[in-house]
Amino acid sequence: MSLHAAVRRQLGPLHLDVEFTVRPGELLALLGPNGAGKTTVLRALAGLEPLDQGRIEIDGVVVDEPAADVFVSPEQRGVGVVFQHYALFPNLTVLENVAFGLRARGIPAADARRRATAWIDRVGLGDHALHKPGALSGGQAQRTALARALATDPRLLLLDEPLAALDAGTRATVRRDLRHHLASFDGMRVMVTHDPVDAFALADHVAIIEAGRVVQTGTFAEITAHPRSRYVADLVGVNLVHGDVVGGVLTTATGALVVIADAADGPSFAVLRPHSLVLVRDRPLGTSARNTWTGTIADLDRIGDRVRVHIESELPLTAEITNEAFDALALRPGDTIHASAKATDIEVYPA
Amino acid sequence: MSLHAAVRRQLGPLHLDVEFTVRPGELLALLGPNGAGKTTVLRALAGLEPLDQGRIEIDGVVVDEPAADVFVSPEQRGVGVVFQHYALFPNLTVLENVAFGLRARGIPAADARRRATAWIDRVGLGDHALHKPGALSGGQAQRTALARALATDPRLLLLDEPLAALDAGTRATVRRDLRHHLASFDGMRVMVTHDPVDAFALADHVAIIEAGRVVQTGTFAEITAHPRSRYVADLVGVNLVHGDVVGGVLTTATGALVVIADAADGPSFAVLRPHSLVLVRDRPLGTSARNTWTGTIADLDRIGDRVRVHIESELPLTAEITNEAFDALALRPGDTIHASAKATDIEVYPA
Amino acid sequence: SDDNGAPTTTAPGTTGDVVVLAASSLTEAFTEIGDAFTAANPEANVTFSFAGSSDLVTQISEGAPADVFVSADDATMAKITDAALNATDPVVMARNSFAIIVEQGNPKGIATVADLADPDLVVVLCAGSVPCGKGAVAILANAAVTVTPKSLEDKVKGVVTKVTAGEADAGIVFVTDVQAAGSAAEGVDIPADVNVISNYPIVVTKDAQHADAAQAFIDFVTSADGQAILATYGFLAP
Amino acid sequence: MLAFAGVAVLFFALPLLGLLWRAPWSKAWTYLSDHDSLTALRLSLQTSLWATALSIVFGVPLAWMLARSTFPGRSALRALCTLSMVLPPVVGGVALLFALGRRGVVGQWLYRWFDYQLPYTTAAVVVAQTFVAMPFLVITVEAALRQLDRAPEDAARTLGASRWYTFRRVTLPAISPALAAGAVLSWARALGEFGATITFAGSYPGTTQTMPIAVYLARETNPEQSIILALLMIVISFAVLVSLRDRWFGAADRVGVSS
Amino acid sequence: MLAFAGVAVLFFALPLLGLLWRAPWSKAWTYLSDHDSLTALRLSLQTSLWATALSIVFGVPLAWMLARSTFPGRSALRALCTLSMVLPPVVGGVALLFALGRRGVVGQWLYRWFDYQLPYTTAAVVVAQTFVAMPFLVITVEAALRQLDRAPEDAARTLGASRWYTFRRVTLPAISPALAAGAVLSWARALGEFGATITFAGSYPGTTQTMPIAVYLARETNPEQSIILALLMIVISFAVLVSLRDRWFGAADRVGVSS
Ligand SMILES: Nc1ncnc2c1ncn2[C@@H]1O[C@H](COP(=O)(O)OP(=O)(O)OP(=O)(O)O)[C@@H](O)[C@H]1O
Ligand SMILES: Nc1ncnc2c1ncn2[C@@H]1O[C@H](COP(=O)(O)OP(=O)(O)OP(=O)(O)O)[C@@H](O)[C@H]1O
Ligand SMILES: [Mg+2]
Ligand SMILES: [Mg+2]
Repeated sequence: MSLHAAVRRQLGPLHLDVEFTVRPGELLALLGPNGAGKTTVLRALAGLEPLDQGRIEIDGVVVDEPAADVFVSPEQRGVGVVFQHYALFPNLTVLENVAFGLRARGIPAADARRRATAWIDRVGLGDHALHKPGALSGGQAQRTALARALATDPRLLLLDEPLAALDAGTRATVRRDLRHHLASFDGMRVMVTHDPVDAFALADHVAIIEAGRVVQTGTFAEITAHPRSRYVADLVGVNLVHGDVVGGVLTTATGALVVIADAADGPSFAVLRPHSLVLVRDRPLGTSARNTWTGTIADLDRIGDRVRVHIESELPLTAEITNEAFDALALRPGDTIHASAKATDIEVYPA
Repeated sequence: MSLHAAVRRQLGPLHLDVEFTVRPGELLALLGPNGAGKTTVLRALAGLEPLDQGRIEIDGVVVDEPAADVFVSPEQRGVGVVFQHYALFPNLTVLENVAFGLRARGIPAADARRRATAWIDRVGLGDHALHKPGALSGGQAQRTALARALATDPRLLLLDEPLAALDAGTRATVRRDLRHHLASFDGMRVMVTHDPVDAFALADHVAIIEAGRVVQTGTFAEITAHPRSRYVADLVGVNLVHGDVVGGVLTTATGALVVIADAADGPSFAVLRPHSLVLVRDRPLGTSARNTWTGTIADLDRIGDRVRVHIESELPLTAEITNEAFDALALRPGDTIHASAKATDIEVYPA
Repeated sequence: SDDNGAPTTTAPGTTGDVVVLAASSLTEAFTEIGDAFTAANPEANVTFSFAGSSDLVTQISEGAPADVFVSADDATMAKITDAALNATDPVVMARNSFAIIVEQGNPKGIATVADLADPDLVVVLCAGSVPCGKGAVAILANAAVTVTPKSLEDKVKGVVTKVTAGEADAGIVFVTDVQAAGSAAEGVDIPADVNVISNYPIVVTKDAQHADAAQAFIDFVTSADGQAILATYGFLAP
Repeated sequence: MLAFAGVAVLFFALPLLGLLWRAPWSKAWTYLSDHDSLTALRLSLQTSLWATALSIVFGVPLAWMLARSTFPGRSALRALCTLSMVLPPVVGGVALLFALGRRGVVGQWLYRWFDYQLPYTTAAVVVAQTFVAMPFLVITVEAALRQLDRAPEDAARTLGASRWYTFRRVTLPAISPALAAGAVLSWARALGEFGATITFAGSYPGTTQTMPIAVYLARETNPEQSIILALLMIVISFAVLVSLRDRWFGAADRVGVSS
Repeated sequence: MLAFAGVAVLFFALPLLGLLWRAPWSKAWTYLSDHDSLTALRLSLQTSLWATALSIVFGVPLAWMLARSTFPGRSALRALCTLSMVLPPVVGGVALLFALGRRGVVGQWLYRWFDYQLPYTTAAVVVAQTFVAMPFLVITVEAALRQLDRAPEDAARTLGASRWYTFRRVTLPAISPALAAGAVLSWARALGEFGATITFAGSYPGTTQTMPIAVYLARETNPEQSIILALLMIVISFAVLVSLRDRWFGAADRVGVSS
């Protein structure tokens, strides 16, 4: 009783080839950059786009398998979808939107109405039941879309960037809300996002999709602890170095050296956390730090009460320092700077 | 020799009333939420939307003043605009796009071509001069738009969310790039954004626009140090409390109390920085912290190696703790939690 | 040229471009006459514009270029003379009588006007406002036959089309139309006692650019050569 | 630009002015209340409404097929289905005779088996009008279907709605402004149809003689009346077209620097 | 749905089949190579191209005005300028006579002052064709202008381009697919124009007798030839319409869950 998906499809130049499993009660987040193929995977699960090859099995029933000539049409799949821009029916009220799936299944109007009203109350839209979607805020529209998808009791719920259409201001509130409502649904859920905060806040498991392939899977903590791609490293905000370890020294493809504490020889990733990098104006002489890279400041980002300093050097690095340190160093883009890191602060794991 | 703008215009229910001055060499960022009227201000400066009232003066020349019946059409204003989605001419090559303004002014083809090529080289698009916009990446398109706007030597450069159309992945690089190119332009610049990182990275001055009005102006540091609205506080990521100070205690409109170190009596803002809030599971008894609020955990956001905890209590608060502290406390949404803050950590200033 | 004393050949040396506006039932006959005329007068040229007679009247009154006008009935010609748009008095150059048009082989065996009264027959006539309709009405009255037509066409070719397309069993049209329809249809004669004769009057128009050549053309039409050609298309001599 | 636009407007306005100027206003009422005119008007209204209804019933599925399916020869099919918009109507009428007449490709079987002859009936008028009017509806609706956001339809499918239920409850309401516009255009075209009608259906007062045919026949006997009748038709068409307003094109989008 | 669409397709295909079926193929070549037919064809091609050119020159500014200006009575103006699309062409021809004829509202002055008479000239054919064909272009171009992203035009203005330069270099290239489609439709309509032409321009071989008129006259003398000529016209129109493909409507958008 779970979802097994092996989605293979040619999208222009992009070959989509994604496999995953979702167990009941679990929420899998598909996280990845634009154009990675996330939406296409969801559409394939919903039956809106047929597979070229592969197989989708929901609760033991194969719903798409080109090799066996099986294709169950979307209305037969029992899959609920929350579309990215919600795709509410603009001509119907919130109540009619939510009741739509029930009516489509032939449930009598009064019954459908009663059940839809219950869902509307559950997502806190009682006051808006008779409004048209045009009169709803982003968060209300999202809750309507959720209620509409859940009202038909789907075995599988799909969410395509459920928060992307929202203003930065309301996103946090709506995210909280969504988590609350998702918790009350015990089926399987697959959510597409490119915001790691969503994945962290809502997902049990995360699959990172890049260019049509799954490059990493695991819990959010596992993935962020050991990024295996530039994309994930950027998301998490750490410096990721890929290279070959030989005798405690990692050498990158460009020839930069990173002295590390201890690790097995072989192709490896090394993570340098921005806040463990120390910046100094003058080349440090007596320091216990085993690594020092010299470069110029390319960019400065302020995040809350800290500043991220992007350094162009042999290794492109991002360091994070406090406002006070920033003011003391009086950094400007273009300045020369030295960044050092202790070997023991660098985490290394096999590639 | 500067820009003086007093833009007044009715936009449906929104009354836009914004005044500001930009001196030569200065970049003013207009920062504000969706629908605040930022784009409309830019359009008014460019002459694409006439004022209802007010006055726009560029370098001593009044270009729009309804009361005096003055309206200079866009092509006469010498204002360069980088449009939000760049608005490149899809049927023209990069070179023709950049040369467009020169050709429109009647400069002979060969001359225009030469000058456009110089600009294209300056923004590093030499290899793409003969490509059509459809074949450019977001960053390349943005640089083309910038070169096109600058090629006509405008006195005033306007940028509407120059980075919003970009992928999160490339945004930082393009921002760095943009700063570099903007630095070489010594005219006045006005940039619209709703990303504080842009304002921080690029602007000399910032004007916060909410619902058609300027609610705060100053340097980015001044504004973030003393937020005067919920919007700015959210941007900066601090807790802002508005209330009345009487004898070292601030009382909010809802009756919550905040004990503060010292401040003049009267309506005031208080800022509680998330990382200065201490979270404990059991109500603290012996602590030097003068304030303790009890609430439930509403939401958790992971940001890099720290976790933001949103607490619903008498005062809605956001606290920031390290991953280690987070793991030690084993926090879950819905848990009861106590947050305390030292009076000396709370900054207070008059409202 | 001289008066219309029916010479067998026109005066030699007729020059100019004669524009002839003629009722559309004359299309074939006049095309041939035109060829003969230009053969006899190599310096001259004839241009025809065929249309319904009343359309031609509108055209002439709106200033359409015209040297010669031929109408398919006297009533229409009267509109020209009433408006004084003619330079010469109308001369009847040919006449036409009516026939019953039926499908090839006459599958319904129609022999007389009275047969048209059969309610199972699909009969199509011209509308009473156009010349062929007026004729049909008169013939049916003469024969004291009541016919319920399926359609009252705006022009005689509408009737011909319906019959040749097999959509109608019979209609009343000009004899010349039956002949023009060729193998697609055949005609059933209407006896002279009930038949109606319609005149084709011809005039030189007031605004004629080449009045002499126009008169020469009329002379040619009314000459033995012209009459012979008209006769081959089923027209009766005036 | 405006000068050219002005010339274009004049070009369309002048002929109308011409008609108004020549119209025998004093006798207008007599001509309009004439029994035959009223019969023709009633018949025209009836048949054109029927033609519009048929255009909707068959034209919407056709537009849907053209917009949504992909098959080789789709553009040929579209060309076929819009040919009658540009064909001389009389040719269209003759073609209809060859297809549905008593000797036509299909009509001969109707005649042999059911002894049914379509021409000369009011139904034939409706067929002729539908033939020339339907393309206007097909074009308008197809364009709307192509521009339609498909996401709500997808949403309906995932909610368990069949294709047909989705079409009825989601697609149709969404394209209803275009459908209305297309229907109005079709209706106006059907109302003005002359050549195909008289060729295919003939002209008999009360059954097949529509208003345009009456106008045409009146030219022979009473040109003044024909002007009045033509003006009546123009007024009706004009009123209908004005009622379209901007819906015809969908509302203009709001414009922004960011748009 | 598909069944209904199929019926609609049949409805359009059958008349064509009927024509093909009845056509006297053995004599086709003789009829087509007939001197008068060739003259009519040449004239038709000439005049319809002129009409298309005029439709573009005047129709584009008109469409621009309808799409971009706001003024009271704009929908009435649009109705006025599209009326000729739905009017019986003969009525249009009569109206043109009343406007531009020797005794027309404007024509009488042309005649008195310049001794110029428009009707019954090749120019009159072009005018009549333009009158009925231009609305097709206006509608298509107006719709495209309304859907156009205005940001590039704004950009051009801020770059120092005048309205006219902007229109030429930015707007026109952007709407060029719609313009092409509108021009093709207009051309096809002009090519098929019959009623307005014969009424306003008469039927003089070589000067005003266009192909549709030749088809019409051939019915008088040689119905078989008229079928062949009609088929020739249909083939030409059909080829032109097929060439439109999907450009007519703009390409269908890619579809996504996120649309
Ligand atoms: N039907 C199709 N034909 C051709 N290419 C397609 C089709 N559908 C999608 N693509 C392409 O496949 C790629 C993946 O698209 P998809 O929408 O699945 O990406 P995504 O990961 O959801 O991106 P985003 O984050 O931008 O929503 C894109 O490059 C897209 O252009
Ligand atoms: N011409 C107009 N007529 C009516 N309302 C308008 C018009 N132009 C803008 N508005 C409204 O004015 C408000 C401000 O719009 P504007 O585009 O200037 O906001 P903005 O600050 O740029 O927002 P965003 O961050 O979303 O780009 C919006 O609510 C918009 O809907
Ligand atoms: Mg997507
Ligand atoms: Mg904006």
